[in-house]
Amino acid sequence: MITLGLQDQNTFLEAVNKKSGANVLECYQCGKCVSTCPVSGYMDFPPREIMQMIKLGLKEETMMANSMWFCLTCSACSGRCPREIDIPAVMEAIRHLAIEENYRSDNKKVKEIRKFHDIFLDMVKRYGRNYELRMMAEFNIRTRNLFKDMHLAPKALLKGKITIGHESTKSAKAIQKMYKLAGKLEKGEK
Amino acid sequence: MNKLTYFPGCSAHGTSEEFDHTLKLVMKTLDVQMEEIPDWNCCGATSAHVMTENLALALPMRNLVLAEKLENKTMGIACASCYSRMKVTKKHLDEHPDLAHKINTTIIDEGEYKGDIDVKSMLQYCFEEIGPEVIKSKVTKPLTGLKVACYYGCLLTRPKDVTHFDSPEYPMSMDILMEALGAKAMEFDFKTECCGASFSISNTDVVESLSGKILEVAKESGAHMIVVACPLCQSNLDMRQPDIERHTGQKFALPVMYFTQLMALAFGFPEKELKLPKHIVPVQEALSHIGEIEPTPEKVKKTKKAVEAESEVE
Amino acid sequence: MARVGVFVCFCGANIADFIDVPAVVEEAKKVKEVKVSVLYKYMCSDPGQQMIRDAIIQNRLTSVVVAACSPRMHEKTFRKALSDAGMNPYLLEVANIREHSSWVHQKDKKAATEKANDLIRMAIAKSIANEQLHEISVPVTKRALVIGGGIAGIQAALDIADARIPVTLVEKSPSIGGRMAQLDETFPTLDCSQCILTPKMVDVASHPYIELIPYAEVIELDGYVGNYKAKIKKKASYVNFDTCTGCGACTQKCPVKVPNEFNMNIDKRKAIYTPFPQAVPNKPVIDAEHCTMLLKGKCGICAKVCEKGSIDYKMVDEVIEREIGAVVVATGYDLWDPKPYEEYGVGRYKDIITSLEFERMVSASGPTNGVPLRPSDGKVPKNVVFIKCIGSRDEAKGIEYCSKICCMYTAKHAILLHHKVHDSHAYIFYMDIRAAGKGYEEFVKRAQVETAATYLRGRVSKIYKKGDKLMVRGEDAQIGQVVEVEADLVVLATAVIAPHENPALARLLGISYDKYGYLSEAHPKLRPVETAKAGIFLAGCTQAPKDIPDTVAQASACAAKVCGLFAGDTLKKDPMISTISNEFCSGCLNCVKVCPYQAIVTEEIPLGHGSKELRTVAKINEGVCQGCGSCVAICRSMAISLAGFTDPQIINEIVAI
Amino acid sequence: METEVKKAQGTMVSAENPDITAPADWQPVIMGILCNWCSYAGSDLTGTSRIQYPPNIRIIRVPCSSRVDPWFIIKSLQTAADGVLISGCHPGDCHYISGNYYARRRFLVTKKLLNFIGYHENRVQFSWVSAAEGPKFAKVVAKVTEDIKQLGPLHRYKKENF
Repeated sequence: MITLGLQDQNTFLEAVNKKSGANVLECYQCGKCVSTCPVSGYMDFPPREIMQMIKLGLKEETMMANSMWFCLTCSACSGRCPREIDIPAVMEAIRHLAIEENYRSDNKKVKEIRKFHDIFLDMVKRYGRNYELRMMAEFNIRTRNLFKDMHLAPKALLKGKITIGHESTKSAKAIQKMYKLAGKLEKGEK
Repeated sequence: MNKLTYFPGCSAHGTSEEFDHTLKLVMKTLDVQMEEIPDWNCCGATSAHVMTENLALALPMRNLVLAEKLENKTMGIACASCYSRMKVTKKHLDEHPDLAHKINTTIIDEGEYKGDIDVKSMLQYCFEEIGPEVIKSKVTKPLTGLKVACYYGCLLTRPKDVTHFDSPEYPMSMDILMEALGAKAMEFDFKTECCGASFSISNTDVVESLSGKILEVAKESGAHMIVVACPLCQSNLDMRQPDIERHTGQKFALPVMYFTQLMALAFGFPEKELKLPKHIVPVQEALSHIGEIEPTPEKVKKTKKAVEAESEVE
Repeated sequence: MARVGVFVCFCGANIADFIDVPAVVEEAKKVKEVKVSVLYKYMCSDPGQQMIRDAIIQNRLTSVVVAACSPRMHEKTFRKALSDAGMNPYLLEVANIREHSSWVHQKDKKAATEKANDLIRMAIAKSIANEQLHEISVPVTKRALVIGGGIAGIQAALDIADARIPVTLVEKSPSIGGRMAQLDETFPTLDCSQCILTPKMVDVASHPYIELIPYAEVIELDGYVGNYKAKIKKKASYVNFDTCTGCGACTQKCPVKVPNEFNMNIDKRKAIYTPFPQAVPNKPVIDAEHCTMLLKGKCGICAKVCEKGSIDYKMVDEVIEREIGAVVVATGYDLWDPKPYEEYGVGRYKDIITSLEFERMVSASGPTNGVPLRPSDGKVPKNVVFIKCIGSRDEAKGIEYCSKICCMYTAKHAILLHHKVHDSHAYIFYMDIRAAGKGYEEFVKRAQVETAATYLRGRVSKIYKKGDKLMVRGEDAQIGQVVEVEADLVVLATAVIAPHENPALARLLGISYDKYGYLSEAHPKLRPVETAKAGIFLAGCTQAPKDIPDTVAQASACAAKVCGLFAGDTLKKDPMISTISNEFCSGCLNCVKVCPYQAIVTEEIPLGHGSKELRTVAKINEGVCQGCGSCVAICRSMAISLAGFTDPQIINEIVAI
Repeated sequence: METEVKKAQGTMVSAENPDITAPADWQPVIMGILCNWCSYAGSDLTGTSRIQYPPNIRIIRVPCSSRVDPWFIIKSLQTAADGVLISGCHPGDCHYISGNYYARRRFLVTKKLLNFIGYHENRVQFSWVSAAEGPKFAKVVAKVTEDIKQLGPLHRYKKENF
């Protein structure tokens, strides 16, 4: 059971609204987002429930949910929302809040998704661009799942679907500088 | 001759080489000179905006700044994901000059952001700037008999207030282009359903389930193949198809081709230019339908009078 | 010399606790015109009023100031007290020392008292400049115009006519009956719509006090309450209604087929047609857009078969005039076009239909003889999905408001489906079930229990085709699962919207409409049938979406209002209106431009006394002026004065502080 | 400078004329001219709701804001008032259809005139208060009162003052 009415102010709702530019209070729980969302079946709380949880100020539960990590930002939900709420922006806001405030879900999938994004950004940092094979390999190594998708590799390689060699932007340095400065900006805001 | 700033995206030099290659071929035929942005970088894809706020804007912004230096009016982007990131970033920057100024500081060596370039996906460019009429005029080998299901994916038309292109629910631009090539675009309900996108590597079961549903509906439509305009969609639908077939027990055998490959074919380029061996699902069988003449349905020729108004005379 | 009486009210503790009332009474006495200044606990009570009456007579007062609550509260009460004492009621002024002082300055008695003193001084000063005013009488034409012949217009016309007041009923289509005539059965009793409506339609046609003008439109309305003049355009019907017997030979023989709008275009009608078998009047009209004789001069079959020679291809539109005293607007509603729901494949799938199409199909007299059929293959559907709130409560695609009737008619449709196709099953996607009304919740229960319709709480997100079925996907929020229903037929409960002609009609009538196109009532709660323009009333969905009982109630309310308006031979009107002095009027006519009611007309008067040359001056039409005072402030030569709010009165107030 | 010194000593100084001063506890008089249908009804609602506001305002009722002649404003400023508030129905909600639009235009001109002859623009203010906006009326009065206090006592343009 959840006891409501203990907080004077729903600061969580305010934070989400501010960060996302959306107004979660507009949600009237029609559920169109849920059946629209391609991955709502994988979420422990589908978008509609997340909206209600934010309205109720259930910060801990929301932050530990896997929902925002599963959101593909495909924008199908916001395109169909009768109240035109930017749901992907809300998902992004709670994801960023979770990163900023260091909420870490134990969910294996969430961990893997986060790892993937980390590796991706790392790769872009190093080379300025991204290379699928290396990406795939590194992901498998770092998630200790060496043989995942291995059956695809020979075929894909053979067919030239995936290339082994790679190139970098000439000014990978510029990218690294960008990373540094963008990181600083983010810290400065907090 | 039209000039166009071109942003290929990371996959153009990897998984979607055939897209890049055929795009260049057809653009040449259509008399468009493509200038690749020198020293472009990754747009950050999904990962950047999932994990960060500023980097998600800085990465595409650098490309926009570099593109603006080329002084073409329009930038064409091959990959749907890159296109979306570039468009979203541009919208943010143009709407919030303060933000633009702030993010600009991270790439100040490249120059000032001006915001004066138009960003279009290559599909959008073909449809809006070149137009189906011109494309039709270049067809030497019509694709008559080929039935296609046009799959747009999420990001080419969504969100509407970012892309301002076609319908987010039932787009028709690619269908119209395919009809211009002589192919038959089938009624296909899953044109803009998500294929699983960035979960391609981290969450393969999701991709298999979502892409599986798209394949199922595409098959149902009676199409010989799926036509796409996005490298990630292509790889999810093509590369994962054998796995999906194995897991669901369904047989699709639906090749997934880029719209530019079909354009190149219709423009008369030899098949070897299409780089067909790169496809995981074999393409030949589907292409063999070209030239098939569909039996004309036994419809009574409607008299002119009857078509004229809604009224008809007994 | 003016003799003013000041009467200060305690209002129990309401005033006395926060204002030093005795001090206020004494302060008032300091004004030299004040002859009497007294206080009482409740001035509005009988003894309080008696006190005023007595003081008026004893002190021969020339004006009265009551310092009490807001004049919006008891001005009328005290005016009556003045009248009863033989004094002109408009010599009263009220100083609002309760709402404007004691209640809003409860922490500062001194300031509140000072303010009360000022307010009373202002009222005294104003009252000295007050003039005797008398209610205005305007003559009244006892005939009502009802626009729209749906159930609202029918009911209003019958109720007014039953009071022996002549009514002119104008209907734009060839028959009265409106939307209700299209319905099969009606909630919550399931009585047949035609059975309860057609007797009323016949009553309209045969009522001695009703003049029915079908196939016509109101194109102009001039004048003011009690004295309107309407121009009505009778569209050419190409059939002489006086001689036509309604035998129907012409409609049978006509070779031109046109989609039948009465049946939601499911079947065809002829180019010469009566909209439906029970039409009133039961006379055909020729649809000029499709008749080949009128378009190309070829055919002429109807004229050949007409034994009475009633067909007249040369007929033209005719404009007639009626003098009327009041107008009831009952133009009904339109239905929203669901095309923007691209995710449902609206427009691509034939087996997605609207509720009214379903309604026509299940109607025994409908195009499919009462059996719902799939438009794609003509088969009887088994699984039917009803989706509510299509366009309603949807800011993104449709309109923000709730259409009010869809929850109920969808429950009805589920029941009717079950009646017509026994082995069918209804699935209803809804957001909320809004069943507030007599017998309504019970009716929904009937759909849920007796019919066993499956209610699923959620908005449908997608419809796609699978074989010859439609897959309808939505969330069932009760179980938190996404569900897909394999449907044979999908019925969309499309939103009720205002008729698209409403804005143009509103401009023509001089009344206002809201952002959706619904005509605006004078007050959303307390004056729901009147418009801001006196003598024009609203009935039915033209004001907002409503069901039949509410529509009929509002129509009867309109009739009561009209009867009330016509109860006397003249109309009484507030005397607080503008007057123009001919001597001062320069004829610039700026006042004509600012008057929102076109109440100012021009008049030619002799240039000087006895002069033959004329000059133009402005003149107020007493019947039309509402007393806003716009003209007074715009007048450069100060020729206009607004009774009750004259310049001397207001300036007196200003300088009294 | 002089003004600053006087202000520092707690004296109220007229924004228009530093020679006009008043003691620190000076209270301005504000003339409120309200339309009968919206703003007057709204001010009644403020009372009914017992919402408290500064007692400086004196209210005159007119049928519509369009009845307000600029003369009334000037006369108010010539006699007792240090500021004037005119309030009508919201745009589009005028009981008399369009009166408040005429009023708005007229007051823009009047304000320019008053500005031209040296009055501070905040001396005369205009607002929209509906019959349902009791709290808003209180807020408007509080704001106007505060504004006028800031402006200090008024230099009255009357013959005898020149």
